[in-house]
Amino acid sequence: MSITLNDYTGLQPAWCPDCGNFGILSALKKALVELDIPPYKLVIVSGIGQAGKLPHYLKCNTFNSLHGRALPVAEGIKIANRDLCVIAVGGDGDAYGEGGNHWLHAMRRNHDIIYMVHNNGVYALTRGQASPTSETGFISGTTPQGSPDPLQPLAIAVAAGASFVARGFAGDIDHLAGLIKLALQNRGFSLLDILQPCVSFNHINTYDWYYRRIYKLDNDGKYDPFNKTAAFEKAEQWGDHIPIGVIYLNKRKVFEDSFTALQGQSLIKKKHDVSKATRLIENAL
Amino acid sequence: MSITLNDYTGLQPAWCPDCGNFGILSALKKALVELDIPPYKLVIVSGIGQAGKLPHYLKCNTFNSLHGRALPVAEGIKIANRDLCVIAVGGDGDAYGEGGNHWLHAMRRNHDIIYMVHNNGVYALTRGQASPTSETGFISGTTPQGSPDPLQPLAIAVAAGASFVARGFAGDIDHLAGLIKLALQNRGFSLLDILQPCVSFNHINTYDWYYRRIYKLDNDGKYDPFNKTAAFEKAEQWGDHIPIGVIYLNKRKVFEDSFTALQGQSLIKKKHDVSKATRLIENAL
Amino acid sequence: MDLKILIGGEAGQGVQTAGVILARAFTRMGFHFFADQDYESRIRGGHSFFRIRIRDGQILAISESIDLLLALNPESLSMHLGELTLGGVAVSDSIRDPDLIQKHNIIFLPMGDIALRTSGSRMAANQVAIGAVAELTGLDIEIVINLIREHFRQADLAEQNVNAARAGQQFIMEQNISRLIDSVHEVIKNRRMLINGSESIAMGALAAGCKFLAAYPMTPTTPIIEYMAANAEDFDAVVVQPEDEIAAVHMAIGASYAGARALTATSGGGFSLMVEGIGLAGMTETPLVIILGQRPGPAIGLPTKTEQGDLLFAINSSHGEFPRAVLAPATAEDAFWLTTKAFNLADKYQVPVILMIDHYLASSYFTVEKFDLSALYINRGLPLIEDEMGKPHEYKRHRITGSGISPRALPMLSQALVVTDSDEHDEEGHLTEDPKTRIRMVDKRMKKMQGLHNDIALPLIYGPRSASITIIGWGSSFGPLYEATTALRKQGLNINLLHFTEIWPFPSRAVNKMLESSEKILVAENNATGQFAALFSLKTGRKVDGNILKYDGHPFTPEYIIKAVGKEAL
Amino acid sequence: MDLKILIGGEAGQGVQTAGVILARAFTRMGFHFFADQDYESRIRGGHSFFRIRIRDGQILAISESIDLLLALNPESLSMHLGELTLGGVAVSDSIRDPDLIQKHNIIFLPMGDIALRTSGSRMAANQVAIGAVAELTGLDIEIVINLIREHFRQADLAEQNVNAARAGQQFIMEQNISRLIDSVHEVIKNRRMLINGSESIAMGALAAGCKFLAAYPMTPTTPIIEYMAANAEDFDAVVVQPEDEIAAVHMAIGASYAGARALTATSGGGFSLMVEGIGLAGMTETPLVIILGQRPGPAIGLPTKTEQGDLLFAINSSHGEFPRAVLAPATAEDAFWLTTKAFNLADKYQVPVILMIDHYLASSYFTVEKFDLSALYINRGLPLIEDEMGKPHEYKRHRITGSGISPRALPMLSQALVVTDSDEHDEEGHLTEDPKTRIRMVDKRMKKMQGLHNDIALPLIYGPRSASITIIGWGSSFGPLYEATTALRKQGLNINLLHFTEIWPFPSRAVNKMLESSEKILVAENNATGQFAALFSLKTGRKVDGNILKYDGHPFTPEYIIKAVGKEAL
Ligand SMILES: Cc1ncc(C[n+]2csc(CCOP(=O)(O)OP(=O)(O)O)c2C)c(N)n1
Ligand SMILES: Cc1ncc(C[n+]2csc(CCOP(=O)(O)OP(=O)(O)O)c2C)c(N)n1
Ligand code: SF4
Ligand code: SF4
Ligand SMILES: [Mg+2]
Ligand SMILES: [Mg+2]
Repeated sequence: MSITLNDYTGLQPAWCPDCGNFGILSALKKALVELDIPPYKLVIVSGIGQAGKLPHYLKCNTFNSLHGRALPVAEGIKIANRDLCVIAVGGDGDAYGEGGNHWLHAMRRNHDIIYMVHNNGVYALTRGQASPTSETGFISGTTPQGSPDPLQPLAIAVAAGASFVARGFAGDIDHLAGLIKLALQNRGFSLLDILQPCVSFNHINTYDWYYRRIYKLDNDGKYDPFNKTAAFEKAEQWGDHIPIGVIYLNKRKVFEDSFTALQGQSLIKKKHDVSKATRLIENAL
Repeated sequence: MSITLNDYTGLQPAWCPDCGNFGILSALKKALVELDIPPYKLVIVSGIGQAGKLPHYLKCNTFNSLHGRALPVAEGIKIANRDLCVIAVGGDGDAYGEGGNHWLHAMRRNHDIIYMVHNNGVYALTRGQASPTSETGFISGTTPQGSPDPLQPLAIAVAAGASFVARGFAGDIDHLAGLIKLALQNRGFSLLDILQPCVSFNHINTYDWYYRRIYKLDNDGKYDPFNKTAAFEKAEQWGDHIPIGVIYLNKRKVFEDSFTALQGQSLIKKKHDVSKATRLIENAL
Repeated sequence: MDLKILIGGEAGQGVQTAGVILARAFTRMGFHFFADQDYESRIRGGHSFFRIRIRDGQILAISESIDLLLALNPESLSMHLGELTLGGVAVSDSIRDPDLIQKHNIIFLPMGDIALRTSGSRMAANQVAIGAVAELTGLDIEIVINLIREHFRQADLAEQNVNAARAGQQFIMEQNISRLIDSVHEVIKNRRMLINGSESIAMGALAAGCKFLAAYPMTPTTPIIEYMAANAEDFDAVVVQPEDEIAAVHMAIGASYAGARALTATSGGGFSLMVEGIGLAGMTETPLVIILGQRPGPAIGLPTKTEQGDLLFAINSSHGEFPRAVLAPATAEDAFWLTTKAFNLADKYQVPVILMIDHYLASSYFTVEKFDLSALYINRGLPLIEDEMGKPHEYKRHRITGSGISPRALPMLSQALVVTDSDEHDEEGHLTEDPKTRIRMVDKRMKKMQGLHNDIALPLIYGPRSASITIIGWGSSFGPLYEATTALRKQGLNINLLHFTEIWPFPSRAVNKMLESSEKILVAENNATGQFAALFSLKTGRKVDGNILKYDGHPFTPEYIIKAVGKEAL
Repeated sequence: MDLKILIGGEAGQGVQTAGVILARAFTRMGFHFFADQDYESRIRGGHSFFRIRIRDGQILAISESIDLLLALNPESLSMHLGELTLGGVAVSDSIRDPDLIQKHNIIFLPMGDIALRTSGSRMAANQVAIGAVAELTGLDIEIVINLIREHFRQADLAEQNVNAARAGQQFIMEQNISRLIDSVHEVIKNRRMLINGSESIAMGALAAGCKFLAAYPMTPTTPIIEYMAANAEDFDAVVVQPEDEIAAVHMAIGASYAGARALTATSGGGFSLMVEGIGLAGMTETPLVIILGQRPGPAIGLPTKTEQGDLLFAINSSHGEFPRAVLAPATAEDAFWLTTKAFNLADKYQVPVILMIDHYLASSYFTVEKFDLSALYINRGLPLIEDEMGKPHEYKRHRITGSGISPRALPMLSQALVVTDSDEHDEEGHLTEDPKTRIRMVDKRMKKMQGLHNDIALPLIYGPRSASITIIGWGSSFGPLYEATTALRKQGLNINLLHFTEIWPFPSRAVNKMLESSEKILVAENNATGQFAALFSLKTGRKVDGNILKYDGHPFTPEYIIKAVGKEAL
């Protein structure tokens, strides 16, 4: 019996009509169903923000964490039970603002988890303040004189040596579902930055704005995502032409592989043997 | 009357003999004296670690902050009094570990301050644990099975669009003093990552190890630090050949310039006029 | 007169806009009012409401009943119909259930349709509602129209909304419904302010000369940040939204060290992240004001609801021991003055000062007499300027003095070097591990608690100086407690209210005296564990006879208190 | 017999190594001992010392006087000479001041030179000192030599050090100095453990089945991390050093949610950063153990010194209200057992449990009888496994039960979905803003305090069950308090000690009974404001008659307590 969309039907979303998050939710469900991953084998860890509500609108193991704190919780879960498929989700503020340090080091250490960032260029849940990815000069309640230059998350990800770096678009569900599937198949840290129109608070990066700029890397047969310098240049590209697709791939040691204790059975399945403490006691004599 | 080394003589350092920090201290004094900056116009903000003790061994305005928190304090100081020359200092753990998020966003926003990171690849003050820049597989008390891949701070800095990115070496005081002078003359965020041998805890990246690998970018007439892609490649270089010198330059808007209130006199010199509140009261009627 | 209006609808339907315009219109007519609001943590949909209570005289609390219900969507009608008073009226544009119309006094007003017809968009349904309220309450429609024009700066948009409002008024007029207020009111000359707690604090900070705010958005303090940001340019102030709350508190500390009055504002989770920084301010003796906007916890809790659950955390926050002050304003007016006091205390004693509000106070609107700016007092403490320095090279940032307060030099304003450290330090600010110096520096810092103690105002008694029952409250719950105790006295109970707004250092001895004749002490607070009651008992040695608690995310109402006292007084 | 040895020198001279080798040798000879250490926040230079006190019977505290001073550098001689008892001996290799030799009993031992000559490096001066001590105290030199060999795993290095030690012994022997211990001791069969607080906790955690530790280095808890890391492989456990403490606490929460017993360890500043995460554990009902190693604050304070200054912060940490337990072991042995209890409480009640130690307990060495592992009890609470699930699709992570404890399923161990949220949530774990659910969930969580209350052990009375003076202490100060009260009783004072190691929930009623006949209650704690005294008064309603405080960064000594009681008892 294989998994159907029905298995993943959760609560009614409280998002605004036409919000880009709906597209992301659909793409995620599609990918999970296509890969036949049952809900009980999946944990979604989310932060706080509009994006952070996502797991409630799906049906699976869910840890809705604090603002900025999806990643470390997800890392702890993966270490404790490596058989679980662990996805972290959050907004741009959540991921690159409050959670920036966790993000940087999760990429560096290369934890075997997926991070889906709903990048809408704004703090939506708190009603429209500038975010780390808001366009230069973005006027908002907290930045009446305009916000500073945005972070280019994909460039940082390439520089940090993330194992899988891709950009999706909430307006293209099939393409996005394809990226999610690739991420789910990758071992190591997969960053999936998803351009997500916020119809209520971001009146710059609208669906239309993206439709006019986006192009798919997938169609460029010559592009080699394993070339770091080329990936850096692609990751930097923004403005008139915005690439979506897999930007960078980097096969390197996965964090969990550096611990003997994480070989074989998952940590939580390994039986505890109190008597091992005898050796510690002997050593103290 | 110009400033002499004497003006900058502070407390007796509590560092180990031969510690790389001595070279950094000398280079900093040299640069300050050569640029004739008087101690009372300089604030050094430090974090916690061996590097964080530096301002006590100099004589100037000093804010010795918490571990990881040199940058935001320095930013606040610069905003309040832009006439001050503001230098932040810290170790690699301080800057790229605990303080990683502040670092990332200080570069993005481009605050007009200098950050000197004493990069010794280890947590020295706490006696030798791996740091975010420890070599892959670094064995330490907390990483008996080896630490994960290091962060390449300069690559991240280039990706984050820092205004001035350079690498110095504690073993070459004159060269380092030159870099500090360039950083002092730059407007915008200047990152100066300094390779600092820790003779007590880092037995890999020793003086000798560096002597055998380091080369000066300054001698390469063809290298263009304004070319971002080239800079990214240089910033990535590590192993057998390690460049020191100015890696990346990026003239862009300084954070403090985006506020009307920060034009003209420094913020703390502007007189406060209580009666302006009348307008707010009127608006509330 | 005591008129209670509730406007309910989905997020995105302009419930708050309608409420504020109406409230402002009533104020201009000389009425007092109090308004609170309730909304969910979402941008569109769900249920939210704005509740206004209007009276001839001062009023500081809401009430559980409604005289006029404006339902912008069906849910609002069904959820609030039960709260209507006898003779109360509901206005709705969706009457599905004829039984309801039978049982209740419901006026059908097709708000959406009228809005679409007159303004070109259903979005203006809230304006139709405003027009209807004007007619039902005898509000001068021209005042309302003016306020709509003030609200929508864009002229064409304003006119569309004005049209909608006029049509709403017209519709009601044609139905010949009797008015809810019959007395005729005129526009008053000396207008009162319409202000909520957030605006009041932001105004207070700007008036007090706060030049720097670093804050990360978080309900319920985001409006404070946005208000200050909107006015920063005019006040030569800078508002920064940094990467996180940890940066926020440290930026403020940096700015303050350099000499700017500096502020940060946050809520529970953000405050939790800031506590290490608060200890840094304590250790480096850097003045710092922190606004802590409480909401129900732990963790994210109920982000758009209210609670007073962070008191003991605030008082004990951060590791180690250092002096601090904790204030908790009772009303929007209080919030303005206590904000200025917070800055004065921070500067005078070079300590962190925590100003505690909550979602309820932050978002509730009060009518307040214009703030008298001539009464505003600014005390920057002991900053030294060049002339006073004498021998700048002998300057010691942490000089030990009788009061524990060290004269403050600012970097670069003289030759004096300003040295400070998060490590234990000597008088010069350099790190030391000497045990004797440690003791002297701890004593020096803690000494400042004595000064603070003298500067903390005593709680006030409302009602008779002595009574057999005393209710104790703190912070934002003042309005409901005041109204409830007043009503209970009218019912013959010998009761008074002792209300605290300056909480730490706790004024123990004075309080004990005030309560000498109280036989029964009840402490009312918006939390589950009775935190203030615990603090009170600890500091006065007096047992509390009962706790009146509420922790459902909603504020006290006078009715709730009256009922609770009824039970306790048995 | 009661012999007190102090070894002093610069950081980097191997003071601690020498101390531990000596201590271990004495234990093997059947002596009991207690040792503490003091060092500065630097890697080379400065002044540090290791103090050992040796007795025939149990001993838990240091003493201010010294019988044998080993000065590895001139400063150590001048700083500690004044502490020598009458007849005490100092050993030094730098005697500059002939007056001193005159006045004191100083033995000249050229440790550096001997080390250089015998081992090829002055670094082995500490081994020369060890040899000297062996000779002066009648320690069997072969035992010492064995221990040196165990310490230096590298054979050639070991031999160099052995040579140095032998030469030190030789040098003293040749001088014909009378021994400080004349009784002859034999190596005992049933060896006792030599263990400090840190090792004890780490051992406890591993024995209790802790499978995950995420922690960021910070004095004084770094040794716990390093001990666990060194043994993690063997125990199938993972130790991660993340980017900061915020990551640490959240990683531990994640691992615990997934089913691993998880721990984090930190000190003041790190704990401050973790408090938001602690609230998250409270809200999501995720078991979590946090080791809080106190040191003098606020801010960085005195990083390598000791204090008990974080108690009220720990109890009230994080915004909002949620259940938790706070434990504070008295000795290294206690630390082992309380660590296992902390895990059991965390799992049983699905709450955060804070285990408070301090620099003093963490770094002091105790002689302890072998831990009896058969007495170790592991309670994982109510985790459901597949067979028990019955209807996994009906599983509700936050089901409301009489005890407040919801049965725990683990993700993927069955089909049951484990849903939890930092927002207020319903029984299924989904976010809700419903006021009634809010109240039920708060009540559910707080209900667990009742269960915890029953599981918290009462404080113990040492001395007569009732006495006119009671000293109250908590946590690490037990040793000095115990010794002081014993001594005071010998002096004829009617005094006992009530010592707490399980502090929250506070066992109020039982404690009141215990103190019925105490006329005078003195609370002794290593801080400046009397935090435990405040908690005690709040929870028992009893006034404290005096506070015995110490906040110079150093631990209590029996002498200090005796003097303080003397003053108070007047
Ligand atoms: C520590 C903390 N700080 C601030 C907040 C308030 N907050 C909730 S969501 C949010 C930002 C939302 O922006 P983003 O992460 O981009 O998510 P979006 O709503 O845009 O999807 C903030 C600041 C919080 N809950 N916790
Ligand atoms: C919040 C916090 N966490 C941990 C510490 C303990 N600590 C002090 S210095 C340090 C690391 C030092 O490493 P680094 O920053 O590289 O400086 P170094 O000593 O190597 O110069 C740590 C972890 C602290 N003081 N505060
Ligand atoms: S506010 Fe923006 S991000 Fe949030 S639900 Fe609405 S459209 Fe989506
Ligand atoms: S431990 Fe390392 S970094 Fe610290 S002072 Fe010694 S050599 Fe320098
Ligand atoms: Mg966003
Ligand atoms: Mg370092």
